[in-house]
Amino acid sequence: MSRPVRLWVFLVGAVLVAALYAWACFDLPSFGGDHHPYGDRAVRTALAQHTANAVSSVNFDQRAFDTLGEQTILFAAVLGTVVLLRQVRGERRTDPTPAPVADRVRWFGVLMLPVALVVGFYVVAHGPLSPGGGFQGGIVLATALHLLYIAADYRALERIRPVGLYEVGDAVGEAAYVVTGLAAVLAGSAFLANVVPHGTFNTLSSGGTVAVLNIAVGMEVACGIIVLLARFLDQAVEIEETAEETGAR
Amino acid sequence: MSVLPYLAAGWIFLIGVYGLVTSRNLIHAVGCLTVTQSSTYVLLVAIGYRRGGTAPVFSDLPPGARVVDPVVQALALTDIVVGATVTALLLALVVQLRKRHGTVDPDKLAELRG
Amino acid sequence: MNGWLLAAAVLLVAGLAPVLWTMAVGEPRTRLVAQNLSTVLACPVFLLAAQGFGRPSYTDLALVLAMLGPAGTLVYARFLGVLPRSRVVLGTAWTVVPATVLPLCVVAGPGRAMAKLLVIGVLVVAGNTVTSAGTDRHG
Amino acid sequence: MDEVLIAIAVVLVAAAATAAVFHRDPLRQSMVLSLLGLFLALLYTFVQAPDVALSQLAVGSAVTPLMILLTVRKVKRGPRSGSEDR
Repeated sequence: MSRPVRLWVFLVGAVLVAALYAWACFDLPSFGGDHHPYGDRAVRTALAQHTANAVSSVNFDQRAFDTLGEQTILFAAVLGTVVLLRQVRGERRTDPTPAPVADRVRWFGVLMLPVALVVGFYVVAHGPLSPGGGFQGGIVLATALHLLYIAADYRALERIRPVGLYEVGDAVGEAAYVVTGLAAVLAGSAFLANVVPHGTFNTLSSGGTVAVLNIAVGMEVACGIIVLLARFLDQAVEIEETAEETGAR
Repeated sequence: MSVLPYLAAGWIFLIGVYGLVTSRNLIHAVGCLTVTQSSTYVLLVAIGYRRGGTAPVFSDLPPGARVVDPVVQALALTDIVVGATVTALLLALVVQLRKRHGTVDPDKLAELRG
Repeated sequence: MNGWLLAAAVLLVAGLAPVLWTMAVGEPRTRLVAQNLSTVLACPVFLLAAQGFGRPSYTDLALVLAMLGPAGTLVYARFLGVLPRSRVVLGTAWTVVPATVLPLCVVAGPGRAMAKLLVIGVLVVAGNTVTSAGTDRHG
Repeated sequence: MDEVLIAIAVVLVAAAATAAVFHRDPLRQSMVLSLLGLFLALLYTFVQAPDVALSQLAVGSAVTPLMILLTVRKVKRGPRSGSEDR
């Protein structure tokens, strides 16, 4: 299918979809409407479970099984990337040369690293209370660690980031989530049910398993993104194809 | 105003797919896919909005307050993170294609099969 | 008529819309400055929205952006090879950010909220002073 | 006033998305994508969804651009070009 034909097929399809979609939009409940049946029930359940952040309560308490699915998709994507970006036959690994970086930027990276890590842990720990949670905190932690690569160079980052440890951390995060679910079964209620006493409202220990699952997801997301970026950095900075590989292709 | 966010979500979706169809570089195509994904977040979060409501986070709010819908927020929140890792997987595929076929132009890739 | 939200709207239209325009049509060096400027302008908008909606818990957003904004700019600087010196970003960081953080501190009154606002303000100004100082990479 | 802010944010998001699509060069596109992520985070805040905004900020500001740029470098480097290793 040549390019113009493909474009025409798309344009016809797009016009049809646009017309139908616009027509459907006018039948949707108007923006800002008052009819949110699921939302009201979710908020009521969240308050009953002493979880201040209703979104975290939905994610880790009422729909914890779906979050397990999301987490497994994330784990599979990381696994796929690790397999795809591994160092194959005919490639050799050169160690990265130090980058000429201004002192200001280097100092910024070194000073910001602890601050970013503290904020990352704060976002993960306050998941059940204020906006935040395992998913967001995990990403902030992973980005915090890469401040060393951004502000310094890959050698500095590699020294403090043993990739094997983070691959294990990724798996442990996922396993901790499942084990917490099984613990609920052992305690005699459903898989991933919130059996832990809910604690007092709006305190760090409130919400029962929501806090535990938050930490498990935070660990898995942080380690998963670090492993992802490690593989991309290896490919972009270190791994080069040797001459005979290109000749043979 | 009552339908603007929904139409904007539709526009972002169509423009993303247009970019995907006419892309000459697979990395650009992955970027367009990210744009298309973000249209679904806009639609999800716009449906959950309630006029005069505030975020369903009760750390600094009395429990009886009028809040927006937390369920759609939970859906969008996890999807953004998973979408990032799926983008990484797609980029890894692009790197593999580059290694194996030496090109990232989807049209040239199609010719290779012939 | 919420003054804070009005200020946020003005910042959006007067600040971030031109940034999008320069990003769309500018050449790579001004594009990187535009990207840096976007994070400098976005932090005050988040703080104003937090105050305008009466939700102090929204300031976490400005805190995370204050940290990751400069990091994003440095990522681009690493791949473009040069970090352009920009007085626009420096000027904006030292005028717009204090101009929004100080009134918010006055309204918030002494206490944990004011401390958090000051920390966010310092992070934004420090981070963007570093990225706007610029490094012309030789060789 | 909330509706006005939401309308402004929606228009900015649609414009950034269109700009992101029409930049054919991946490096320039990733810059516009990070700007799109920022506008999306603003829109989510105005629609009272701070968790989603935090998630978009964290992902869109450093992780996605870094991955796209590393892929661009790996693809541009090609087999034997001795470009800088950092």
